[in-house]
Amino acid sequence: MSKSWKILAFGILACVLVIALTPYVWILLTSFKGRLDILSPQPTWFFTPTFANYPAVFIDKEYLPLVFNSLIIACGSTALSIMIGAPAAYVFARTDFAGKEDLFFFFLTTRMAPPISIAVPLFLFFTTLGLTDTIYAVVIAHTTFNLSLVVWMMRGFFAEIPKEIDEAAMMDGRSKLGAFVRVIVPLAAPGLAATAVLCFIMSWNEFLYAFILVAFEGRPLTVGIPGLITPHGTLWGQVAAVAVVATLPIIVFTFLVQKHLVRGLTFGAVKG
Amino acid sequence: MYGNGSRLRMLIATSLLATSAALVLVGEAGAWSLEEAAAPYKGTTIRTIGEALPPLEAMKKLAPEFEKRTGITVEIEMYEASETASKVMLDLNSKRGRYDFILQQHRNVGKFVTNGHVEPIEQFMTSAELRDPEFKPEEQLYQGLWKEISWYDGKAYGFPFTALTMYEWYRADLLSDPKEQEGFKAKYGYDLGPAQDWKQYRDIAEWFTRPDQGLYGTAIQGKRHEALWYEWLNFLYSFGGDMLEVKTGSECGPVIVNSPQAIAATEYYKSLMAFSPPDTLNYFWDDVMALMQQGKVAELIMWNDATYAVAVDENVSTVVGKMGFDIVPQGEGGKVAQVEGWSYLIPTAAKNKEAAYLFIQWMMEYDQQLEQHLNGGATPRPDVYASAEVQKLPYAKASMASNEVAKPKPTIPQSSEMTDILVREISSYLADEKTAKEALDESAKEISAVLGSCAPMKYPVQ
Amino acid sequence: MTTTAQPSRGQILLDRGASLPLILPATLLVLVFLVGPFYYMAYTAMTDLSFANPDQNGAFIGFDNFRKLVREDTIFWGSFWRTIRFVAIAVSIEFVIGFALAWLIWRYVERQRLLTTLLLVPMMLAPVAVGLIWRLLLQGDFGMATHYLRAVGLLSQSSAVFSTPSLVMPTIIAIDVWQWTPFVTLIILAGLMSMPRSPFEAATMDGAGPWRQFFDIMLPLLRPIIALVLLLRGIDAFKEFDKVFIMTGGGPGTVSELLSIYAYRVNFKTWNLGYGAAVSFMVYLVVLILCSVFYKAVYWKSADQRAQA
Amino acid sequence: MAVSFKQVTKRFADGTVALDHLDLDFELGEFVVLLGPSGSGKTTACRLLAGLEQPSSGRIEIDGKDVTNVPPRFRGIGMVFQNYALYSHKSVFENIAYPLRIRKVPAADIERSVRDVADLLRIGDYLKRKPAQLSGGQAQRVAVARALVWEPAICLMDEPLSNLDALLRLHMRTELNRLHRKLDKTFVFVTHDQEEAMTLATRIAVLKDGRLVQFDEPKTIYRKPANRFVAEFMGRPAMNTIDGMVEGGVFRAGAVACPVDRSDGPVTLGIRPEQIELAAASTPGAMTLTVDVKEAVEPDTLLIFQNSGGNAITLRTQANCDAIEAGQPVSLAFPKSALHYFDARTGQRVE
Repeated sequence: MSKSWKILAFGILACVLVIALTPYVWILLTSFKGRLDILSPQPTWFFTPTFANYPAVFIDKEYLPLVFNSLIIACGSTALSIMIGAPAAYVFARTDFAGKEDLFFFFLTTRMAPPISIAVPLFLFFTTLGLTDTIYAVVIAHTTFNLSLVVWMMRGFFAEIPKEIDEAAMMDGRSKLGAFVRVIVPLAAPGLAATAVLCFIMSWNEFLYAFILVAFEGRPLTVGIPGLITPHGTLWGQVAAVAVVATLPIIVFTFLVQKHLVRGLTFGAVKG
Repeated sequence: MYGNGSRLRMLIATSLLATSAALVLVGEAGAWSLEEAAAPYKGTTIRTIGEALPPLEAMKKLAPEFEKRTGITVEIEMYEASETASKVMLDLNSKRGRYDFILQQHRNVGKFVTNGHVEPIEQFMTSAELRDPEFKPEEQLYQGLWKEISWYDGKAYGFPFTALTMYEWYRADLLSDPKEQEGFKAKYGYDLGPAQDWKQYRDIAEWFTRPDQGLYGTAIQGKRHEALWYEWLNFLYSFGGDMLEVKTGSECGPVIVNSPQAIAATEYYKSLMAFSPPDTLNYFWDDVMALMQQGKVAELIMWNDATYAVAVDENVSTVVGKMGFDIVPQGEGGKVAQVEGWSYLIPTAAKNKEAAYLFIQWMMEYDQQLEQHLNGGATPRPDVYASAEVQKLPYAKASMASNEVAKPKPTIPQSSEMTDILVREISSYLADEKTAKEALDESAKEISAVLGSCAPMKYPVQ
Repeated sequence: MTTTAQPSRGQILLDRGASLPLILPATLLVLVFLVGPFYYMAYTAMTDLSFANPDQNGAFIGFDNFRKLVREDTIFWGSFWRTIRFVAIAVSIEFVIGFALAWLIWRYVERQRLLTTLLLVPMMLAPVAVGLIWRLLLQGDFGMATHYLRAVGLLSQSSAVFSTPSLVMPTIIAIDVWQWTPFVTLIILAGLMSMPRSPFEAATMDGAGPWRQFFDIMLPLLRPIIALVLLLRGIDAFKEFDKVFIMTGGGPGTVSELLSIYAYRVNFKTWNLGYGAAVSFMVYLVVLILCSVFYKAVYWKSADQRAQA
Repeated sequence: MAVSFKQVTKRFADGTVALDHLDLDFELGEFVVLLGPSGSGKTTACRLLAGLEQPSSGRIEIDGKDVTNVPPRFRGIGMVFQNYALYSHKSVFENIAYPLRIRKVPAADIERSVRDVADLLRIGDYLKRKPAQLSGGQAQRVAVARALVWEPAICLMDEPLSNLDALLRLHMRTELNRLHRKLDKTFVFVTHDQEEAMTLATRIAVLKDGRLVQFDEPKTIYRKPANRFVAEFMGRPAMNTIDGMVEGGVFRAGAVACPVDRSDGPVTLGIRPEQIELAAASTPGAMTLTVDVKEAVEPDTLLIFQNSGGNAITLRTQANCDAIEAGQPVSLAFPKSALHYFDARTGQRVE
């Protein structure tokens, strides 16, 4: 009985996996197709692969630096969100103060404004500061919207670490700050890693702020993609090549930290 | 400056004459040279932004030569069309002056001019140091195109970067097939050939619609996208309709977008959906290009600058050598195509305006224009069209003819808003949410509200 | 080593006030870079500012924009209710499927690392890319998905998904489900994996069957996580833009015009910033109210329970 | 290294008063046990001394210096937590070495100190393990080692034995006693277990509702409980306390009647179960009660009587009780010397 349930479960999961992956596989195939194969009315699964799309977009169209721009922006904003957000989350997990829950909720509200509406004011604001067209502007922008995620996820994680650990560190001779940096942060590493992955994905994939705030030469891959929709047809092969290159690093990265990802997302709340 | 004399001269001068005159001038003047004019700006970098169009890519290839001669570096940012517009708007309105010149759809010129964002080009053209005496836009450009694309309210603000029109694409091989001709004549009572009026156009579309063979009569760009509006304008104009009752794009006049002609044009336009592939409401230029390249469509109305990719480039097209091109079919208002141009403009906040002017002026020269045109551009210079190399292109004739019948459209500040309203309403009509009259009445009402007192509705709405 | 060192004032302050330096950077960053622009937006909403029309130079007009928005703007209200429906349906489906998948993995799969990573692939794709990918897949003439949908009879030969108004929103919801269900699965799975055993054992001893255990123990235990997932997904779904804009541009007609697309048109197509700000402000207000209610009702309650436990 | 609490009050944000004007002084080298039921404020007092909490009012002095606002790390105090609070990501060695590393002790000294303290606590073999690989008792020792390794003058222990099983607890108790004798440090030990308190403490501070009830040597606390609460809290089984009246030199409460040296009036009489004597019915002052339950806790026997006044009376004896069955009447005597008197209203001890 239980064995047949298990087979059924695996069957369902396999189907889901196929649905989840087929579009990506198709894009992977498309990135090796010529335009005629791409536009063929019969789906072509077997074809003579061409490797022209990759050099066409990354060398001829000079999209290679965009990969590095994406990396710098995503790494920078992820590091900053964690560095700024985790201490705040720690305070929310440990300290009681008047209006704490309100401030906590306030952090979430920062996520609610549609980027479309904040984008223009933010652009004008950064222009006043002289920050537009620099990578800093978009790193800051991504940090602000990732902050809510960090604060919300890490609060639960910090709450799960017994308070006595901080206290022990303080009794052992650490300052409160020192206890946080030297003891709690290493203990929370899996949670931090999980949060960082999500921040990284969000920042890596973000389009609007990056488009508006960053200079042409600093634009990330996402901003480059619409440039392949030309009046003479969308360059599907090149779009696919960019999509593959843009996704592969996160898939590999996620796989490497996957153990921490699931473990890291275990919230203290569940343990009661 | 553009007195009667120059206008008269323009009328009589052929492109050939103008070119030879320019050659003579070089010999005589000699005093002006690009190198000398550019000397004060040596070492500066000028930056521009535009849609990732083939002529812009051609410009990118040409720019190093300019740099070599002048020491002025040209940096070109390429984005998708609507992205370009957003970037430019933000730059101009924040007055930070990142771009030394911009390439913009002429539809936006009014917005820029009335807000004081762009410089009149006159001040550079009258400067002896900057003006190349050989460059005579009054003679060397299609005057209609120049005035539509780069002028506003009687003043020149730039030069056309490309002048795009739309015309009829058809499958010459199908239309000249004797068996098809025979069958067509039997059914419709006249000879099969490139459609000359809209009735023929629909007959041909109907005749060739054979879904079981994967062939459709036509394809319309029905996605909720600006492409829809551009395409629809060809129908509107040739049916004798218009959006505003005006002579030039900078005027604000009564709204006539819900005229009987407009309604007829719109209903005719939708009737073509029957001969379009099933996904026609999801098409913009991208998809119809792909269909044409796959040989799945018999005829459609499409951009002249996209022709290269379907008629010449064998890497992407299966119908090279099978294509024919003609001006849009005849309607109640004649054969009228819409024209969309991109213009060189110099922002007020730009930091290197003179260097930018020098580059633009250089780009307008015959050689550069020819190079751009051969790489998929659409030049505003008749002499370039006249060149043997261009005449070899299968679409040169239709393209030139189309330029002649191009009709201006509003360039007033609210033009984008008008476009947005029309795209939505026509899309609503195509999606069966409304009738043509309802959609156009609503458009007229909203456009009139946007434009204010200068634009009453000529065809009142209840 | 054993002496009691006398600390300096600074050291004492550092320890006593340790919370402040920890929470201040985050608060400041948000205040400066989000609340600042936000108030600019709130102010702009009460002006007639337009980047396009020189007559509208940002004069203060009070609540006129809001009045017009609420009373006359049928397009706004159309997209408003469309968005509410979209969020409610998409997030519910994502939640149910995501939960079921998480449960299946938790219950039956021992080595879930590779499986989970692969399941997460849709979520890792940039929304811009997702829009383009599905546009390609569902293209009516050479779309792979269209081909197979027609082959199995789910779609008639003479129609295409994005050209059939009645199919557009369901398709957009399906694609959103495709992309974001993995996120729900991931977080619920993490929750399931960190659940204690003892309450289930106790319930088994008390004679509770699987269904009772699910409703009486698992759901209450997972409540904070469920709340978090619904909250994050709900907020993000409300802001959905990139995919839909690329796939349909809001059409055909206004069939798929969500609030964010409407806001985009007002802000970036017509550059009517005053009115656009009013639209944005309304959107923000609605999300804020919905979230506050939800937060107070669900999340806070579970946080309280935790505090009491 | 004298420690003193001066009028210390701790009120929490939710309004609960954990400590109410506590005054408490003790000297270097003492083993002070803070004893009380849960909610009595004993843990709060410990945490205040550690510096983990700040008093709402009052002062805490160490060696005459006011440390009320001094952060924990400057107080020279080590602490053992109830759940050990070991750093799960560090090895046992690193856990113990941690306070020394923070104090930038040279590596060689660290090595030596950790070895010494580990040997002292008999965990020298486990230094390479991670906390997760330790048994409860081992983890407990690591926590103690960590608190002692840097030789703080004072070592706090917050219910350190409560997570251990009974046998281990007895064992650790002995270890701690040995350690205290050997190290000559001030130990402050929090517990709710009176037996632990009795065996470990040099002095016990009994707390109730945030107030200090009695602070004395264990035997004094046992022999002269300051009030009825202490009397009932100390000793297992607890002291019998009987509410009654003295009339003409005889205390009466239900079936209980025994001669006392007190003037007339209400009083609460106390007597420890082991001091009640089984007597012949003819003995003067003897009373007869019916056995309710008989429990054999070898080598003792507990006889529990149900008094008609409501109080149960427990007797503990090592005498042979094989003949006595439940339901059987038995004669008892309360020796005068064993009696405690408490004020019937306040519960305070009266001599």
